[in-house]
Amino acid sequence: MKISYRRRILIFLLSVFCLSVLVFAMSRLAPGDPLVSYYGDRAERMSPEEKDRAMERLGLNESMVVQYVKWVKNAVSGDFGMSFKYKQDVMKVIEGRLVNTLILGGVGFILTFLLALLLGILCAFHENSWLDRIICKVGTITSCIPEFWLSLVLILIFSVNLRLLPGSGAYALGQSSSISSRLTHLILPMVVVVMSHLWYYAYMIRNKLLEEIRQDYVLLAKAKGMSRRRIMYQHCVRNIMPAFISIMAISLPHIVEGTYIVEMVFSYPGIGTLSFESAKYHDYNMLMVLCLITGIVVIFGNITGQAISEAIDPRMKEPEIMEVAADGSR
Amino acid sequence: MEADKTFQLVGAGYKDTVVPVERKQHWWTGRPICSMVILGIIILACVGCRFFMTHDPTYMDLASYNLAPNGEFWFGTDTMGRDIFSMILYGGRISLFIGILATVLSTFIAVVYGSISGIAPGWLDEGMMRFTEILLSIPSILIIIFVQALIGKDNILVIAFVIGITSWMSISKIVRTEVRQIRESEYVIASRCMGGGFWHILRVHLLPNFVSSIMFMVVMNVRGAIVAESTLSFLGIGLPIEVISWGSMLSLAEKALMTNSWWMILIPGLFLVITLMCITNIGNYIRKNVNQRQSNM
Amino acid sequence: MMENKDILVDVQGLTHQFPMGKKKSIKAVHHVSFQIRRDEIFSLVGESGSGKSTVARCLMNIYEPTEGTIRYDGINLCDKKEREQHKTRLQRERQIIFQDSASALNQRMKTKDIVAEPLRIQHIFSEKEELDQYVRQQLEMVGLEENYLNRRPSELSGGQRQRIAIARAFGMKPRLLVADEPIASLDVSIQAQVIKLFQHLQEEHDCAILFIAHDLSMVRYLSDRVGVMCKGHLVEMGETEKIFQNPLHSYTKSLLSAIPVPDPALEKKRSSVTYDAASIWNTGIMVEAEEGHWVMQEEADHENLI
Amino acid sequence: MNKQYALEINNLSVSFFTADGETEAVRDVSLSLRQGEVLALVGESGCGKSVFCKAIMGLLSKDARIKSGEILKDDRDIRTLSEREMQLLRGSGISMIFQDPLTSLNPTMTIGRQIAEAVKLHNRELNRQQIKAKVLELLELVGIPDAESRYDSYPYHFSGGMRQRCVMAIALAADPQILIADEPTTALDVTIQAEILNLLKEIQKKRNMSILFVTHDLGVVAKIADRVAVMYAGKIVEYGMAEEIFYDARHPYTWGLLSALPYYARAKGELQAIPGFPPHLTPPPKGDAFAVRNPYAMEIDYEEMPPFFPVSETHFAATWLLDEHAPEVVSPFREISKRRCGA
Repeated sequence: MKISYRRRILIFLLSVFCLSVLVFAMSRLAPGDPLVSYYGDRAERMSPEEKDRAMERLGLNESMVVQYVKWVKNAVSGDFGMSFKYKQDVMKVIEGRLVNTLILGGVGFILTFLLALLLGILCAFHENSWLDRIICKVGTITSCIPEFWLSLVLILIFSVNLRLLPGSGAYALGQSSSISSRLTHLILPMVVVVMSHLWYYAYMIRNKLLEEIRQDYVLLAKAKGMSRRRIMYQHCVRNIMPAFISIMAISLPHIVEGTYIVEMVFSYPGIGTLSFESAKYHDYNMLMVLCLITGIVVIFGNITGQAISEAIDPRMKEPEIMEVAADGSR
Repeated sequence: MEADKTFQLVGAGYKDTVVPVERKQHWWTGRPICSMVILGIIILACVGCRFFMTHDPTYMDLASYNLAPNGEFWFGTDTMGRDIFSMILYGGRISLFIGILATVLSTFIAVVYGSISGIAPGWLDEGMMRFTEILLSIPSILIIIFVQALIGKDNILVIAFVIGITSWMSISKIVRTEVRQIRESEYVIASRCMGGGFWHILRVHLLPNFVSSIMFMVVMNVRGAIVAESTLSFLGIGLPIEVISWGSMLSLAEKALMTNSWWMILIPGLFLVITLMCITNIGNYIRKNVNQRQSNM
Repeated sequence: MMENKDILVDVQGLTHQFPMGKKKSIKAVHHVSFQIRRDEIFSLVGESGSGKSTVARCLMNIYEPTEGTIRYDGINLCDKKEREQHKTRLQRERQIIFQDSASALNQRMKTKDIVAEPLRIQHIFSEKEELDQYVRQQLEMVGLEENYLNRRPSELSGGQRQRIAIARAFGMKPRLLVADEPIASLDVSIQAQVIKLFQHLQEEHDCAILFIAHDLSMVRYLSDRVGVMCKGHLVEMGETEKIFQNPLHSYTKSLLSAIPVPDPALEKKRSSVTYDAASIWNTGIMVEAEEGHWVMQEEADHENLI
Repeated sequence: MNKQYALEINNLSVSFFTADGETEAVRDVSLSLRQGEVLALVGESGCGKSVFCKAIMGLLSKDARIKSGEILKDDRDIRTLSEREMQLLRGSGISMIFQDPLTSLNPTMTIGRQIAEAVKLHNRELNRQQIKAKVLELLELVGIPDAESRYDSYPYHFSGGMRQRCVMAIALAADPQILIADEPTTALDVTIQAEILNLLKEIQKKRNMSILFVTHDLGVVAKIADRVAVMYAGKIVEYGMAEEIFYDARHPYTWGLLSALPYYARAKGELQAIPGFPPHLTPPPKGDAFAVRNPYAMEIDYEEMPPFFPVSETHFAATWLLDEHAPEVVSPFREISKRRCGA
């Protein structure tokens, strides 16, 4: 079934709406005094009258619905409130870190899938050979290693003992503009992001390809004299591309999650570290926005991914001939 | 005369001509015996930890902290002077318990939710599936952090609960697809024609058929839950350091890194990874049992 | 038409549509009327997409017909209340056999449980021994020995599975058996076995069979009367030999001419008649060409036919 | 080597090696395909006829192995060819079409491209226009009307019959001398089947191709075949000219197959089914595999595999009934077929 673009946009907006309601409701149900998140320590020093006035000014005495509407109104104009921990506008804090996360996560994402595709093809082409078996075994092992532990081990080896690579941060002190410093700081986190997801997706692609080379059309292609390599690239890989793109779309939340965890272990100044800290210090304004941003990026990626995958799949373009379906038996 | 006898008409089924074969296969071929044994040993050791522990895992021996593995402390001691070997056994019990409890919870939610969605009319089914997709599109670590921040407590049950209610979505999608498929299969139609009621079909046809297809997911969920617990505890938003689990043991890693105490990171982590691998192998075995057509390449 | 008390199933103006999306729908069956007598084998033949299976499923109430009535022994099957009233009777007396025995039998059940399933649901036997005995007997009747009792469908061949399905259906002593392409996926020699089994059991149980098939030669051998379907329309109906020897509708003619005859000398001489099925979308009416032999006539060429 | 043979297969045995042991799918089969004839290979499912075809094409899956025998084409044993040479041979020397037209085309590629691919593989010197012209020519050859506009259609735009025509176009793309057709009409409706068979016959005559036609339907055999080979449990049990098989069969299995047809049953009054089920071939049974289902089996059938006995110059049957020691058995089938033939 083909879904129209208008419908997709509608689904996107609806999902974002649901997400924002969810996030908002949760943050309001959270324990702790909401005044604290606006005024920080100052709230504790307020008299009851001051508190009442502050509540009124912030609209906290109104119903949740009204509060939500106001919040959305402010949010649209870019005002998400103050961060309790940083005593700063939430957006200001996020801005600087968003780029760091995008570099780590984005490059990691692309690298993961490039390698996964290559590995998948390699394994499917040599199915059941020693090469395939070794890659599968090693892959299974890597997929069983939790991100945080892999990070620890790498830090232990490469920065603590060998002192080759830095084990924390995004750049050396005072070298925020030095590209080489940023690059060396990226290596270990990137390795973890890629390694911990690579096999999961490579295995998926391998299995898709194995399914594909069991199709009857492969026999016909062989019967007309095509070589195995050509069949693999011109038929099978081509046919799994839609599935590949949609796997990429679905994988987004996992990669994002992985990136966040890696950030925390390497204390890499990104969204992940930030959300972890704000959860720890009950900085709900911040956490809310972080959840929302992440959610929107993922949902957007998801929906575009599905759209691309359907657009390049000719089977999706027109409904099949209904001849067979007219008889209820099949 | 010999010829006459052998050329006598005797007709069909005169003798059995089937040549008996000896199956050379052993019962264990293809089964992940090694993983099952290792996992069995780990589980047994953890459950019966009080018989194997060499020290009290909670006792902080301030005289002997941060010791490398030696004769007395087989796997060394941590920065608080606790015996790592005893802690692994003791903490493994909690890690495994959380893994199983969380899976039981998520499987329960998934089966109920998925079955309802599978039986429900089109619009409701669509809505329910959209909802799971939205949940799936949020990185689960964020949901966990959020829920965890809301509940504000950190004991074993809460962690298991949080992990459980954030990991049911993919199983429920599979349950729903299976239920839809089985519901439209001819044997269920036939059963309905014979007058089989809802409960009869559920008991005889639906349950036995979809259990096998979600088993793999369930096993993998145990793995996922153990990883989630250790990650959370490591980050310091799961179990506190006093409650020993494989994750909370590793949360001392930062200090360990500073003193280059490799045993504090490598040993508990290895246990964790080996356990996860055994579970994965068993899960893969369950999945592999479906048909294996030969390649056309 | 036929005598009333002989008729077990009476289908009048049956129409069934499958909804396709919100506005579109596909008419799988278009104003089909026929009757089945109490002790006959009535066959519906046609190519894939002709709607014959849909008719069968409507008869079993698997699909609710969009229009028309189906009466089974006087009970209106399209009426939910009436159906509910005679529920037990209908469930016991009507049985169905599907084409693909692999999907019609639950792969996780043992042979004996599959055959016993309807008997258990309907509480036919109160004693377990009696039930076991009866199941054994049924399996023996379809030619499966005792060592098949504890096997599962995946361990059996297609012919053996279809026998189990037959044992399950006849175990209920049905008065109407709907067989939806029961031999289509079987080998020639096994087809003959199954057809003979059908014949034998029908004589023994004295029931009516609605036999759906696309293999016309088997239909000719087995059935008493035949209905020919094309694109959801019943185009011709009558006694088997009459239809095969003197087909009136041009679709029937083309269909018959297309069946290859296992006789090289004859086959190489034959030529096939082609028929453009596109014209069938026009509505037509059934006309009785001779006694008991009905043919659909498109209103336009009313005169040319007879 | 006789020049009149397009393909000669000698003592071919193919086995599958699975966890359950060795399955002898094709057992010591010798068969020759003459220049310009249609040879039908008849048998029930699981008798090894598809495996036999795939073995010729070198398309066996990895768990199968040709244990012995030779496949001679133009005095060369195909089995000794390298993979590269084999690729050149497939399509141009021997082509194959398969049972299910719904799955044998790549669903995401246009029909035109799939045929063009086959043309290009064996005619590397052609340019784009020439290839397209050739594709259109092929589409017309297999009777697809309005070829130009169909060039860019996807397989799902076509009905089953049309797809099988496309598959045929692919198979014929490089003018093969031999075409192997593995149940090409089984998945189709009878009226479509008739069209496809006529088309196949027509093309075969036009190009003087040899066709190995695999089927289980004796009606189809009668329509298309010049010569017939009957296969049971991995072995050929009888072969001869079509008329000889249909009117003067000698093997009890052929009798059984023919008597199971309702066409003959009507003349005789009752359908004769072969009792029992085909045997498993892991490992194959002792003696003649058909003995346990054969009402005319003799003691020797249960002990020893029968060799081929000649009936005429072209007709051979592997049954002990033709041995000089065997008692006289009249074919239960002879009477009816004679009567039919006379009529």
